[in-house]
Amino acid sequence: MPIRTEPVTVNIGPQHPSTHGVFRLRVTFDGEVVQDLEPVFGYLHRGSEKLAEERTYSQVVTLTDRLDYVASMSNNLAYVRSVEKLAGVRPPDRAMYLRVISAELQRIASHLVATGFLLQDLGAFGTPLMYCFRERERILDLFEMLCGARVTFSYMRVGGVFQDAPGEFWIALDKFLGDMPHYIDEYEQLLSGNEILLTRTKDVGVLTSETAMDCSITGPVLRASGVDWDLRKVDPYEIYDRIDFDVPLGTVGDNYDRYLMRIEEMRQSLRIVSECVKQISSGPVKADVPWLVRPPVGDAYDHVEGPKGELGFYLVSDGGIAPYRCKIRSPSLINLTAVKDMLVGGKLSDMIVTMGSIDINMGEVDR
Amino acid sequence: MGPITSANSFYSNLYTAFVDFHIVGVSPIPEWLAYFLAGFIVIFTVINAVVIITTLGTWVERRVLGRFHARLGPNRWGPWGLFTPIADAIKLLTKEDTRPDGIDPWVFNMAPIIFIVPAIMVFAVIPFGENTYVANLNIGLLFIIAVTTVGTIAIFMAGWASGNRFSLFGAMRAVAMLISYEVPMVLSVVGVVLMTGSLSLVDIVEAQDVPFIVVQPLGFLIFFAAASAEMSRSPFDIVEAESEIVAGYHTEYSGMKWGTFQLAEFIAPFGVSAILATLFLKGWDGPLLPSHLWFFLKVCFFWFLMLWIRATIPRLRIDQIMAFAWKVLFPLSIVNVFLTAIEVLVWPNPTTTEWWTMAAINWAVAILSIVIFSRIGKDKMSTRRPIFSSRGSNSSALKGAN
Amino acid sequence: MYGLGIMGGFLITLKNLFRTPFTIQYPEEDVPRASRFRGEEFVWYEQRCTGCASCAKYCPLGIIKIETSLGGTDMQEGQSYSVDVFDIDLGRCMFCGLCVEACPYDALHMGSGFERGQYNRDSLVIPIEELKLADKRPSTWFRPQLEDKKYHPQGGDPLSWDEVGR
Amino acid sequence: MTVSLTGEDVQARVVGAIQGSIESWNGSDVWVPSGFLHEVCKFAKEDPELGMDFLVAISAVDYIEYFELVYHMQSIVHNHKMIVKTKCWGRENPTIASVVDVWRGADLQEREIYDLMGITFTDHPNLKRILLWEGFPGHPHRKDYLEPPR
Repeated sequence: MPIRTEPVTVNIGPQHPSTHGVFRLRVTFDGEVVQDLEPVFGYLHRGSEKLAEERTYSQVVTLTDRLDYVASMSNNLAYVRSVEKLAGVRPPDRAMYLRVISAELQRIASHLVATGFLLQDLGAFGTPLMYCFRERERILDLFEMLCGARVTFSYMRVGGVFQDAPGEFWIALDKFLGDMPHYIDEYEQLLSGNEILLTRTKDVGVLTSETAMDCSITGPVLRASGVDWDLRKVDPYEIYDRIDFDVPLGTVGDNYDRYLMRIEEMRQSLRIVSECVKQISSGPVKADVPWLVRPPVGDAYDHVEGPKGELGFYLVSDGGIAPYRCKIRSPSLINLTAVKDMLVGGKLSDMIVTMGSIDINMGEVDR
Repeated sequence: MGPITSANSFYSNLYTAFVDFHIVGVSPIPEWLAYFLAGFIVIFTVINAVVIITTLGTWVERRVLGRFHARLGPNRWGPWGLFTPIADAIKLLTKEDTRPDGIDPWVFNMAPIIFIVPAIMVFAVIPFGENTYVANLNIGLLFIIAVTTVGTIAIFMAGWASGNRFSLFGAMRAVAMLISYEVPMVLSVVGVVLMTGSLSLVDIVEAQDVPFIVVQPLGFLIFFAAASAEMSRSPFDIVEAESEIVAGYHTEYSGMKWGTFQLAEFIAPFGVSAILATLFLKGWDGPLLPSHLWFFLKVCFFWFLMLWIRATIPRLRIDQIMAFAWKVLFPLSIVNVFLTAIEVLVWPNPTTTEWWTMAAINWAVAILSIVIFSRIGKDKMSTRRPIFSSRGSNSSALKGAN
Repeated sequence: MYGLGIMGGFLITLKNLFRTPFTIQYPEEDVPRASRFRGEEFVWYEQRCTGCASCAKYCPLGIIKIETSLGGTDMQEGQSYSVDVFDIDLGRCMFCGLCVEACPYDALHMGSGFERGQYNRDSLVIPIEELKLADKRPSTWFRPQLEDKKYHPQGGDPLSWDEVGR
Repeated sequence: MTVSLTGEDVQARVVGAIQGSIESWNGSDVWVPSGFLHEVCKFAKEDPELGMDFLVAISAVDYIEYFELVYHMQSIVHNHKMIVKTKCWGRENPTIASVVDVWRGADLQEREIYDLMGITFTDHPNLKRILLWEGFPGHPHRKDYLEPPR
């Protein structure tokens, strides 16, 4: 007599300790195994794209901080670059170096958050999270010296950055660049060899490179599946072509690979920043672009390799002081298309860990 | 085999004090009342000692965990935050005790009681010092193992009665895990019993010329793993895995009901450390210091070990936990029992040198078995390094293994 | 081998057990802030302000309420309006600093504190009197001239209106 | 550098295969009549020369008389990119063929455009609102939402 079982539908709801923001998964379980799931989002939808049509080009910068609130430097960079492409402005060299330094520091901070919360989902009670946040605080102090804020920076302006870095910034940056590799080795020693982490993440949430490309996944998740696509190498913007660094790739495309990607990318970002600090030359920090910039009629799309993936802005200008249309290509939203392939068939605990390893940010998904 | 309440224990002094206490002109209190009063005072002191040490234990746990996280931990209430447990208790007592409407009231209210009672009953048979114990049952160890299984029912009652799906998940996981870890826990203790020849904890402590942790390494490791699974502490804390099923079986509880669950969950490590100290580290027996202090130091050592594990390693998945129990711990404990049985036959009442030979054999077998089992799980445990893309900015080779 | 990776992890946590905690006890110890920290209470120099209201225009949220009236009867060139109402609604402000960036006469500066919490919303609005009376410790955000003077709002003494110009 | 294909070479490749599929082009943008969109996209993906295997983004712009859909696509193998634009006429119920069967990445982006701009995509697997709740009146990203078009 077969045991009569029935699937149970559970709301891994908007209010749940490990959904990384207000994100809901309506999951039908057969016992612990995920049978079917349907992501539901929109809880953090603030209508940024509609708001952008009401603000001048320079005011929209404050809007872009709040998209991916963990990596607001690279949001600024993506937006400002597409306005410069629209207006045909080229920022001076020193501004580009400052932008790359802050974008790479922001990538380290975002990867620290991603790794810390991945371990929190795995159950390591807070220890890796606290170590990652201890290092992230040092980066936030650097940003506080640079632009006065700790999370929503609005540091970049059309044509460059608003102000040069103070003297104490460079001293603190050198000290940070000296200590950080040692801390990353500590994370590796604490985590990469940990047998329990290995059994929990290896061959879990596997994403083949074909599905990844088909679902237009970008960022560490795509590279973990072995697809060699990093905008900083493939389509070098700002001054990335003057800096040599490596792009880590995964082999299997499971959670462990995605974790390794982020740890390795942190090391590479450190390399980039230390190289930028060597190459930076003095000079103006902002091209003379009027505050009320009026780009010519037309449209432009520019993208940047953010910590979560390819963040792009498609701007349409009708010659006025405000963008006619500002479409945001958000990597976290599109990285969720393949969430069903990765999760169906796995267990409840695998689902939580895989969601953590995809590293979505609800501010960017719902805009 | 001492009598149940041996002559010079704390209890019998009390009893005699009550019997011959009488005010002139008033008839002495009846014999049964003295018996009851003495017993009540002993049990009252032990329970309060256990609960107070556990509340201090919560403070120690939060401070030490804080230090592991390179932060301070609670230090607001009283010097170094020592009054935090009291503040917690007051908060929990005054908190509203919500009862969602989807619950089964009787089962919902009974669950915390049934969960905390066995946790405290474990202390009935543990010798705290030279001759201080509540009762010296000659089946002490059997009593402990029997009592700890009752906790599983309480967890299932709480999970099922809360009526919310996360608690049901927690309850199902708890039943599956706790029952399947009873077997290795019992078998690993059989080795100790074989060596001492008696189940009573007092005799086990006396029989240990060389502490059993040295003689029985495999037994110790299995018991430690199984016991930390029994009290669902890391890395087996899937019963109330806060990142997966919110808070498992006690999601719907609040106020003092939740407090009772939490208290029981913190009494469990104190109890297990006490059992570990008695079984494997010669309990209260120690060279210079008074016996109570030795017992307390050994308990603190094991408690710190559990804290350290909780701070470092992540959680296992439910099927890995079950596989670990049945495929690793269970065979190893059978090997341990088989080996100890042969040793006991060869050296019925061993001298110290024979203890050390047994220790050497057991250590060899322990290391051998760990190597064999890690050989089996080798492919799952091998680490990987990322490969680096050779792509310059213009070459467009699609690198990727598959 | 089972456990060797985990052993490495145990050493790390043990090492961190003996490291000094990096957290600070906030109410007792003061939070060290950078000189460019975009603080809450704005610093406004009445003598420098000409009532041009470009700060109100540049603010993305439009939360600066400014009402000016003619100074004297005959307004010569270069004379400033008299500002009657100048209140900043901190309840809706996001401290982006665009108003400070837009002020052509360096009259408005960011403050350097963050402890101005209130119990109701309308007491979050900084009226003009409070702006006049508050002691002026401007943050060096978008004010390079203050930075060249190595001025730090947390330790420094208040600056009068003439020392702040570009 | 990711080469962005100009209109000529795209037109040379595509018109050769599908007659009358390119309306016009200027610079790197190629306009395609909405009827031919699905065909052009499928051809762009399967053609070994173009090999557009990665859909970067779909954007919708409301130009009051018509809606313009902009498809950014790129090829990871050849490292070049292409922009295809198409116009949807009509304000009540603009419809266009969905490209989900060509690239699965278009799934959520098309649902978002349906949700916020009101363009329905035919034979999309589950065309429902993605960011707003089901009963939401109107489509906010349209220019005439809540206030008269400028």
